[in-house]
Amino acid sequence: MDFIRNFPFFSIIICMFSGIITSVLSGKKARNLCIGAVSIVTILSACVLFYTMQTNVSFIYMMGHFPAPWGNEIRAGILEGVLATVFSLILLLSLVSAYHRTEEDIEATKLNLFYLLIDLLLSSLLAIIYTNDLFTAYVFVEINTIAACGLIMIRQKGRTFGAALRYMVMSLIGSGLFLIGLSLLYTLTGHLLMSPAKEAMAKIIATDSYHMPVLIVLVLMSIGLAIKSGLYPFHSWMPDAYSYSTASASAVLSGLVSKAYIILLIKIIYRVVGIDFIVTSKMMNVLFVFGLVGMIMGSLNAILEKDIRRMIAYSSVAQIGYIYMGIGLGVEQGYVAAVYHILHHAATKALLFISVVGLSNVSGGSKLFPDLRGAGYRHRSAGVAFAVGSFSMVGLPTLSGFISKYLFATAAMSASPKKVFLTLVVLAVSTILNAIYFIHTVVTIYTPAEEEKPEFERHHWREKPWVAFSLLLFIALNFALGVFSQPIVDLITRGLQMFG
Amino acid sequence: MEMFRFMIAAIFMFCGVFCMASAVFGMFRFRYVLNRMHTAATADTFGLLLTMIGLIIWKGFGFEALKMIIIVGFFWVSGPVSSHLIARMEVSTNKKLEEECEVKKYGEL
Amino acid sequence: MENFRLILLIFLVLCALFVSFSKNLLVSVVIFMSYSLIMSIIWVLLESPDLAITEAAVGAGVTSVLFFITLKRIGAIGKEHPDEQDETTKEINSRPAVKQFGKFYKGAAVTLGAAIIFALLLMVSNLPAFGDADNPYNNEVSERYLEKSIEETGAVNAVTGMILDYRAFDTFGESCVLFIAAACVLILLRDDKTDTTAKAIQDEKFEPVSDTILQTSAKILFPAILMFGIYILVNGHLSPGGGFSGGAIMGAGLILHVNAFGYKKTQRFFNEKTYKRVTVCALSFYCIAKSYSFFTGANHLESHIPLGNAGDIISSGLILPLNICVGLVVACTMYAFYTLFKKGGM
Amino acid sequence: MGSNLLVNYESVTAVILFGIGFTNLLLQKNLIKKIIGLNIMDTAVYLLLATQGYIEGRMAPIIVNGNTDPSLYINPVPSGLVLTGIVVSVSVSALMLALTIRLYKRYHTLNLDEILRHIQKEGH
Repeated sequence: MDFIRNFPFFSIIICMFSGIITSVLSGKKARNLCIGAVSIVTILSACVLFYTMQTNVSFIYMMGHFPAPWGNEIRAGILEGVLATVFSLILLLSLVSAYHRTEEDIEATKLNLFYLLIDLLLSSLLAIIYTNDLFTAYVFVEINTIAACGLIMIRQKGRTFGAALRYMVMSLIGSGLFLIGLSLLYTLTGHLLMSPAKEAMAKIIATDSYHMPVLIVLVLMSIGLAIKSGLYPFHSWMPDAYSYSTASASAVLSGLVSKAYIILLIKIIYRVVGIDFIVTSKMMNVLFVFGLVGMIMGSLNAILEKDIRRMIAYSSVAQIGYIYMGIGLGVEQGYVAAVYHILHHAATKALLFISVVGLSNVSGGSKLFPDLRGAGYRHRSAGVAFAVGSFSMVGLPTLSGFISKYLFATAAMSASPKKVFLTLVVLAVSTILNAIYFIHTVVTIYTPAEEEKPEFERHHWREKPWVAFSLLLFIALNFALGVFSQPIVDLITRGLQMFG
Repeated sequence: MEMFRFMIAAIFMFCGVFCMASAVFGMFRFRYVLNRMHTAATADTFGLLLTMIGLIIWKGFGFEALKMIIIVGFFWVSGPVSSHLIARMEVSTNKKLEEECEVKKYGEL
Repeated sequence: MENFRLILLIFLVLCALFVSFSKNLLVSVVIFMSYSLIMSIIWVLLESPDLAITEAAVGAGVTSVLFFITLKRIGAIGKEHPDEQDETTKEINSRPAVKQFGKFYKGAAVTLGAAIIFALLLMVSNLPAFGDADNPYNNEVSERYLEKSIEETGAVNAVTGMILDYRAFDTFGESCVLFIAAACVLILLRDDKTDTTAKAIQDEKFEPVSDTILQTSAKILFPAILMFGIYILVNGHLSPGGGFSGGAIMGAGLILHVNAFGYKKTQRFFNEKTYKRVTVCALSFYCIAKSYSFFTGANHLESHIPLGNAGDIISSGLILPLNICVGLVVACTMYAFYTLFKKGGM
Repeated sequence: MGSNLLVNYESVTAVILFGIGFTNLLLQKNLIKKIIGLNIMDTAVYLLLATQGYIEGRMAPIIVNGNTDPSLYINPVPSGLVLTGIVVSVSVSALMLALTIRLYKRYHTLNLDEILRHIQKEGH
């Protein structure tokens, strides 16, 4: 049992421990400890990724002295390694690239509580990615929800409390449904751990004894997780939550937090119920339809928005629709496309939210389009970052957006005929809608403003080298996802094969 | 012998429950807060004592009986004090106290 | 016993309905308190005493105290600024479109609720029968927890053995949920803006009126409550109870102490610094102990913690210290919730 | 309807309470009522979970003087899960109550629709 197998467990415990310690540190020390812990976790996850790539095995790590059906366990494979590495890297970059904005928004005495929330958020994200037990997943989903609600309200303005309360009400409905689905699944299978639950579920499906209960359990769990990840009809909390929170918080929330619940749904589909039963159960078509509607309605709302942050928040609704459409296809490549889109959306959305902060800083803090005119010239790196993010969203070939749209199209080919037609049409329409509002914004920030408002100061990157450096790293990450897409897609397919 | 002990226990418990029922009746019978507080507090405390004595007799002396005595002791200290606090809050906050019940000034006691 | 349970369940549903239809907030909170008490009686009837103590101490006790302080605080704020609901909101509510949307929203919510109840009723009616032994969930997992719990974890109470040893990762996440909720309430309610002089005046305002009757009874009750909490905490692995319920009872004792003797006397032995120190030390010990047992378990190393013989208190390896840590964290957090809600500072 | 509807009447009440709590959480305009609805919903799920563990005529899972024959005791797993769940729902309702206080301090109303209207009026 070589030492590298402990790394997933170490990364969860390091984040938890640094979270506990930050509650007594001051603001600056807490920031350094948090950035140190997150970078160590990134390196550990990268080692787990390389280890699983070499040995091509997904190993089980027993949490405690007792094997599978009795004790708890976490399981790490190639897919978990990829997700953990990309998520912790994006968290690190969004922390570093907007730390000055965080210090302006939050009271000095409560800054360490912000970094406490970030630590526990990362540890719950990793625990959700690695866990092999349903009830542990529920407990860490609760930590994730409370940490996300804390991040939304930490700016302590009137509207952030309203957004946080709406987020909490909707998320608690989602986790209530997930918990009741979980307890009914425990009633049917008698196991909470995913691997023994799969055998019990296979026996139930074979004898077809509880046909109706199994369907209702699946519906409850997926609707609960869909509400939490903001799928179209349940997305009303999303625009407020993402546009009113601080910069790095909104990047982390939109990029990582809603993706954790989708990964949990994919894990339940693969490890508890099995893909073949899913296709026959026609439950996936419901998600497929919600995804399609979300793609269209999200982009339409984004076009009508006047505030740039709310526009990006609505485009997240559309991208979540893409992912659920990928899952709804019910085909192997559909899941590969969905996971690739999770990585693409996490990287691009975080970049967009961070660069918008740079742009609004130099245009008097306002987020409306007329004031942002010419902001690209005043804050060069943020302008370039925003442009790269928008082109990746729209689907420029060398960037990751194009690859994920291509993967969705090929995945749709092998799905059932009526789904092929629907997917291709909606994919095209939604790309055009995306192009409308993203290109429009890029054009506005690069049209030079007629009369230069005096108070818009020009920003020079030497003032804050860290911010420019991390924006550059973010852009490089987007390009890397796009250019090295073939090896990444192979990794995801190998990961999904061993994921079951 | 067994039947006799059970009979006494039953009588005690019945009186205890009757007291508690009278407390509930008193709550709805009276209109003003202090009167309702008076009936509820006294009847509950006494009703609890009777029920507990009934249970102790029924259960026989042992570890559970000791626990029940501790419960009665705890409740007899905390129950009346909490009704005292509520009554004190009522007197200090109610402006129109005189109309409800005649209040002797401190001097005239 | 059968119909006693039925009466309680019907009373439970009635309480839930009354809470949702009662106009007065205070009445609905009091009914909700009785709802939690009935729920803890039902846990006793369902033969799970651990849940009964925890529900009574944490569910009925501390949640209701928090509800009452919120209502008091809202009343206080309301008194300072008489209701500023300006005309526009009243006028908006009466506009036909809003009224119509209100009806639609109410109708949609009721139908959604009815649909979910119907689906779940359909589900429950197909579930295995209540209470018979050979249901799918009474399998080798629960058998092993019962048979081997003394031998492998040393805990006489199989539930605590399962929580703190077999499935310890859940309870580890669990205490982090409490820790992060306390951090969020700190963010919201701790006001650091007022400078020291204003804070002194404000502290004076919140000092409770010293009432000799309450103080003498608190002198008797506070030690009794604290001893009872410590008894439940320390006997977590022998009798029902454990870290959560014992900690909540000790937290309730601290709340009684603050109300009886005022903040000045309590701050002598419990203020913001001790709160931070106790929670951080308890949680980091919990973290280290748990990662030690996970690490030794996963790498099949032999963990040299003696389990002691089953009956006495110092037994069952790590479970006793872990229970004490969880108890301390829960006691400090419940007290912190109370003072933050009431005064916005320790 | 299946065969066991009247047999497991605990689970039926749990489901009805879940429905009441769920509609309360969605329907109520007052924030305090929403939080009470949330608590009712959570306790209903825990009631459903704990009824699965109960076995007729068996004792609580505390091993009595060393006799560890499993057919004497009920299933300890659900009570372990519900113990964790109760503390989760207490921490969540404490957080939501704190949010309600701050919202009331800012907007002087407990009605969520009015709060959202104030926020929209406030703009960005």
